[in-house]
Amino acid sequence: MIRKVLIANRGEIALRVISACKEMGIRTVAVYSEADRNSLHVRFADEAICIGPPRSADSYLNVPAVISAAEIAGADAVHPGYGLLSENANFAEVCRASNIKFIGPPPEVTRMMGEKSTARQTMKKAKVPILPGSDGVIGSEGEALEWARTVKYPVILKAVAGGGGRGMRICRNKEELPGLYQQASTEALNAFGNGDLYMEKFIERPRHIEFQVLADEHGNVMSLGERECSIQRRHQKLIEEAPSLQITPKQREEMGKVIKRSLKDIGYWNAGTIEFLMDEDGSIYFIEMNTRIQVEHCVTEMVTGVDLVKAQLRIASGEKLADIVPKQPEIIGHAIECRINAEHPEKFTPSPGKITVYNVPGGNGVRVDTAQYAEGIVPQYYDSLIAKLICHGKDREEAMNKMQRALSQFVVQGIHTTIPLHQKIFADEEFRSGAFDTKFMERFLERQKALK
Amino acid sequence: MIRKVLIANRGEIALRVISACKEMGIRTVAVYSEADRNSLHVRFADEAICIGPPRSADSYLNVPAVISAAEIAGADAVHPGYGLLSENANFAEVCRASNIKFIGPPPEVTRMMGEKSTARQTMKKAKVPILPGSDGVIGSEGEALEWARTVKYPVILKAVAGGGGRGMRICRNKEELPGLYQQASTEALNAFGNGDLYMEKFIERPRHIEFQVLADEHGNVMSLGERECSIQRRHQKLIEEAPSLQITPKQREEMGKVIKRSLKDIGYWNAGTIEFLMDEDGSIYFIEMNTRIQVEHCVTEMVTGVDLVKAQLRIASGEKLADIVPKQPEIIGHAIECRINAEHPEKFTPSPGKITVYNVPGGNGVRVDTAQYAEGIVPQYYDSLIAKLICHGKDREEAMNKMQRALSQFVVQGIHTTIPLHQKIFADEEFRSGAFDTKFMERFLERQKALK
Amino acid sequence: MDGNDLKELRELVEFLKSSGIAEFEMERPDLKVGLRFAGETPAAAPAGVDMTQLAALLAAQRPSAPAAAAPAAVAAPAVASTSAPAPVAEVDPHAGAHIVKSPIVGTFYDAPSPDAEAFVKVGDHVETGKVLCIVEAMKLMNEIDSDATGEIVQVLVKPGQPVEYGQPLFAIKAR
Amino acid sequence: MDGNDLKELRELVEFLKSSGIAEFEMERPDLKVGLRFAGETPAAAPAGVDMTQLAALLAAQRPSAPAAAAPAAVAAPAVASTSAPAPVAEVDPHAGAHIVKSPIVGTFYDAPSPDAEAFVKVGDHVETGKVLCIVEAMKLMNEIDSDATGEIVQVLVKPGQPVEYGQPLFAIKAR
Repeated sequence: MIRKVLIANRGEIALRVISACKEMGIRTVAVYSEADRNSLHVRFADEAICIGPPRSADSYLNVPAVISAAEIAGADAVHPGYGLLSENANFAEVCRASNIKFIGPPPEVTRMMGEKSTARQTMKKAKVPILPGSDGVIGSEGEALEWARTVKYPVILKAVAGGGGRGMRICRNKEELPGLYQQASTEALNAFGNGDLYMEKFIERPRHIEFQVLADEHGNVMSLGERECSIQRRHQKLIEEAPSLQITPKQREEMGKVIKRSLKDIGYWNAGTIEFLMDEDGSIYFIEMNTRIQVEHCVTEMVTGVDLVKAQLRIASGEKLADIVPKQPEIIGHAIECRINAEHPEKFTPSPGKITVYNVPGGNGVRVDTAQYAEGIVPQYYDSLIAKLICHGKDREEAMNKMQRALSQFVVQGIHTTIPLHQKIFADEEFRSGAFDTKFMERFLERQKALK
Repeated sequence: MIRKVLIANRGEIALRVISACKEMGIRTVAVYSEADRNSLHVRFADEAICIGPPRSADSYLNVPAVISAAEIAGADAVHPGYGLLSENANFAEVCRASNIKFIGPPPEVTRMMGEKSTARQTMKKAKVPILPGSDGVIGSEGEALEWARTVKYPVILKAVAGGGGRGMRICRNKEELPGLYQQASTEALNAFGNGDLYMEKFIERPRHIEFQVLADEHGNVMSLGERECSIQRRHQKLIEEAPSLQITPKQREEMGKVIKRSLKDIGYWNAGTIEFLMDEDGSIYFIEMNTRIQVEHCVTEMVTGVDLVKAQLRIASGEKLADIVPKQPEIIGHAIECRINAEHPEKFTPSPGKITVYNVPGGNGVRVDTAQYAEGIVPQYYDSLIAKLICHGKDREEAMNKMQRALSQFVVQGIHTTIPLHQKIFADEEFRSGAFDTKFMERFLERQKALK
Repeated sequence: MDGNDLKELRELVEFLKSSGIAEFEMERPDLKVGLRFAGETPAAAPAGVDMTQLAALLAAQRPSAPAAAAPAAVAAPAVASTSAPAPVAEVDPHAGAHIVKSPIVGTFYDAPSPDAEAFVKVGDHVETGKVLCIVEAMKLMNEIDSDATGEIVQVLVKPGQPVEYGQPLFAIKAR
Repeated sequence: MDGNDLKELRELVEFLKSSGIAEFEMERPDLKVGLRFAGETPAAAPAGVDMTQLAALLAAQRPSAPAAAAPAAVAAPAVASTSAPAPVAEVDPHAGAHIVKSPIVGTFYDAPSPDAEAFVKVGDHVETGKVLCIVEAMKLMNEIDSDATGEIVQVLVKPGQPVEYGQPLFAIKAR
């Protein structure tokens, strides 16, 4: 078993890992920048080492500083949390070279999954459904019609050399395709000096669905079901749920099998998340894999009863999955997470500063993961997440009602937070219906504007 | 369904009930004394009415004030919480007369259970095991020997007129009984002018085990399993757990049947707790029934997934138990609660005052029920409970480790609390072994003294 | 600036006054306070500080308070209650008047019966012990006596209105 | 302005009063306070000012110094904490000395090799740019140069000792 873990992160996830270690009798070493001297992860770790000035690049992202700290403290493992160095394959390699266990998948797998096209090809080979499209460049208008027939309308034509929307056209039927193909090709040629196009299936109202996986170092893989993460603003998730109302038990079981096979093929281990887009018909398509613990891992913990961070630590200690999670967990009830960010709830501008009042809600079915406290400072240097409020109810209705109650009891003063935004979302009919997609926030913010 | 509930209580239980109501869409009315003007139950209720000066007798125990407040606010039900008016049958009767639903059993049942000998006889009739003993006064030494043979040694002889230990003798075998009988009788005669004795089974190291029940107003009863509450100091519970390691699934099921039958006979409804003593052989004997929600209800909620306060509200609304808890819940994992009191952790002197720093632990499997906050005042007028820290783990070991972690992250400054006491208890070998009884705290405190 | 700030400011001023401070200045990124008591000794300060004006002044200097998440400070008085008066924030037109408060929760009536005349009205002189009103609680009519002698300058509640414990009912000015 | 500020201010004023101070001014990045008591001296307090207490009062609300994993107060107000003495109150024996701090995390060595002589010792005069020590990080020997000219008055760490970022290594007194 791992004896001493250095947590190469800050904020709530650092405290989350420290708490898991403490409960397992593993010693903890916090690292911190000068801006985080008074942070709770520093206070609650067994040891703490200052590794640099406030800027992440000079501290939390400074590989030599983190490794030196681990060596000085005699840590035998490093937990990278999420963000920062968590998907940095080089860091994982340096850990390996320094004889420090990196708590995550092997660097080769991280690197492979970090390159989108390689990841896509790997998953395709492993029979994971990927977004249908042309295999590379389309040779002609006729070929385009041919591809569109197999991919099925609507499709989107994209410039191979492209970006920024130029050389891009959405085609809804075979009648309009030839014209749009010519337009897109000409536009691409003019813009990038290359008229080559490729095709993908176009999803008008996609949902973001992701599957949580655990895999040990002995080739055993388990899927812990999905999360619904469609409530996003500019690709930043705001609210996550488990399970998704759209995934049937049968689909969950089937995906579990596909995932099991594919990750075994790849040689994946430790925790990970496979992200999918779901189209209007409920079909899902692989987009990418995150090779780390995620912010929203808690909703899976609430409905499965599995402690994912403890599982990570035990996997990294060489344990077998069958000893950690003896049988496929049942999904019990419904869990929702709100990300409480230090941001203006309407303008979304960051709001660092000193928290003067901080009253955290509690009670039945309410979980708060936070490293903030009254009189604490939210530094300007890092991401704005100050707390995760997670509610678990017997169904989605109860979880939502619990969230509304808990949000009303979550009092933060001194800085702006997204609490009022969440309160409005939870009062929104479309959100409550569960029938939404990744465009929800655009529509919601329009509605809010109209109310004024 | 009840529309508006007045909560005739304060502190964490008032906030607990308010939270449950909010999640169910029921409006809430807080009542408060002048000392509680800035309390969270006042802040988080929909309405709040000041009902008197700080002393409980003039405010929270003032029946006319509470009823007037309910009438003024138009509340259609009153939740009494625990303590205060919760087991006051007169109050329940006034509620009934005022056409306000009292959320608890009918006043007749409360009154009957409030008289210990009546409760004992009632339970005996309903075939609930009660502490064996002589049926009233023992006529002679010979009769005493006879009774002792059926009750089984050790037994305790007690003066009918007695008290304070006089005329009391513990007998461990039939050889010593005749002598002790004479001694006790003579002592009783001298002390009280009455030498009459009776006999009870003597339990040297009893455990306190209690069963949580729910019953609807249609004659349906369900047992939600037991709690282990042996960690007490001067009959004040400090730590409670569910389930008890001593109760086998079979015993739990059998007790469930006995309880079901007996409470149906009595005409009990709403939530209640039946308290037992367990002897060294694992046999349990009825001692009393609490006709209200209890402080430690949360541990049962954590292992059964049933929200007991919501169940109370739904039962009081006339719903059927089968709609509230469709099937006998499985006991999942292990939950422990620590009562965090505003008391000196060694001297046990009350420590009212202003809380300057209040950092509540969170994270996976940690629940905090509290109405306190930083800069809040703990008034001198009421009981010293400021928070309940509840941890749920997959087994007792994990729950204990989680508790240790959470206690280390629970920071209260400005007043003394029992947090350091709990930290020592959770490091104690006897406590961790689970092999303890109601005398645990005496032994523990002796050990602590010896360490100094 | 919310009631809480104002309350604290008031406490600050009172405290400074009682501490015998003649001048005070404080500056923070978000707040600047400067004050000088009139007269030689603070105790001789005539009418006291105009809190309203001071509050307005301070509010202007403060950046829009980012207390968005919460309608009021946790530590603030019972603002959550619909009925609770926020006495500090209001300008008290009867400064110095004695306030008769309700000793119980109930419903306020100004007269012994619907058709009867009110026990007292504004302008009346009352002696200690004079019945001022009835507060009904649990079908019981509780007569509330005056605990001061003077002139009724205001009746602060309306007939039939529910009152809580300690709620101001009458303002009486001693003569 | 929150209740906490007010409490501290109150304590400060009471302390000043008891210390027999007539006028007081304080400036910090986040706070500036100036006040003058009425009269000549409010109270005769010949004992003088208790600097420790004053320091503690002023330190409140300021991000407390180091305390790595130490059980310092979660929130700044050290006033309430029974145990935590404010770090500001500590007497610095090298007041005024320049402190050379470690620019990286690593292991401190005072000499280029185990048998070699130390780069510098107490009493040595050093110029800016002079190598003072080595901090080893990831098998790399990083020479640390002096960023001041003067006399080494103290070496604050021992050879082989791990140092964190910003940890004081040498005290240098300019002459």
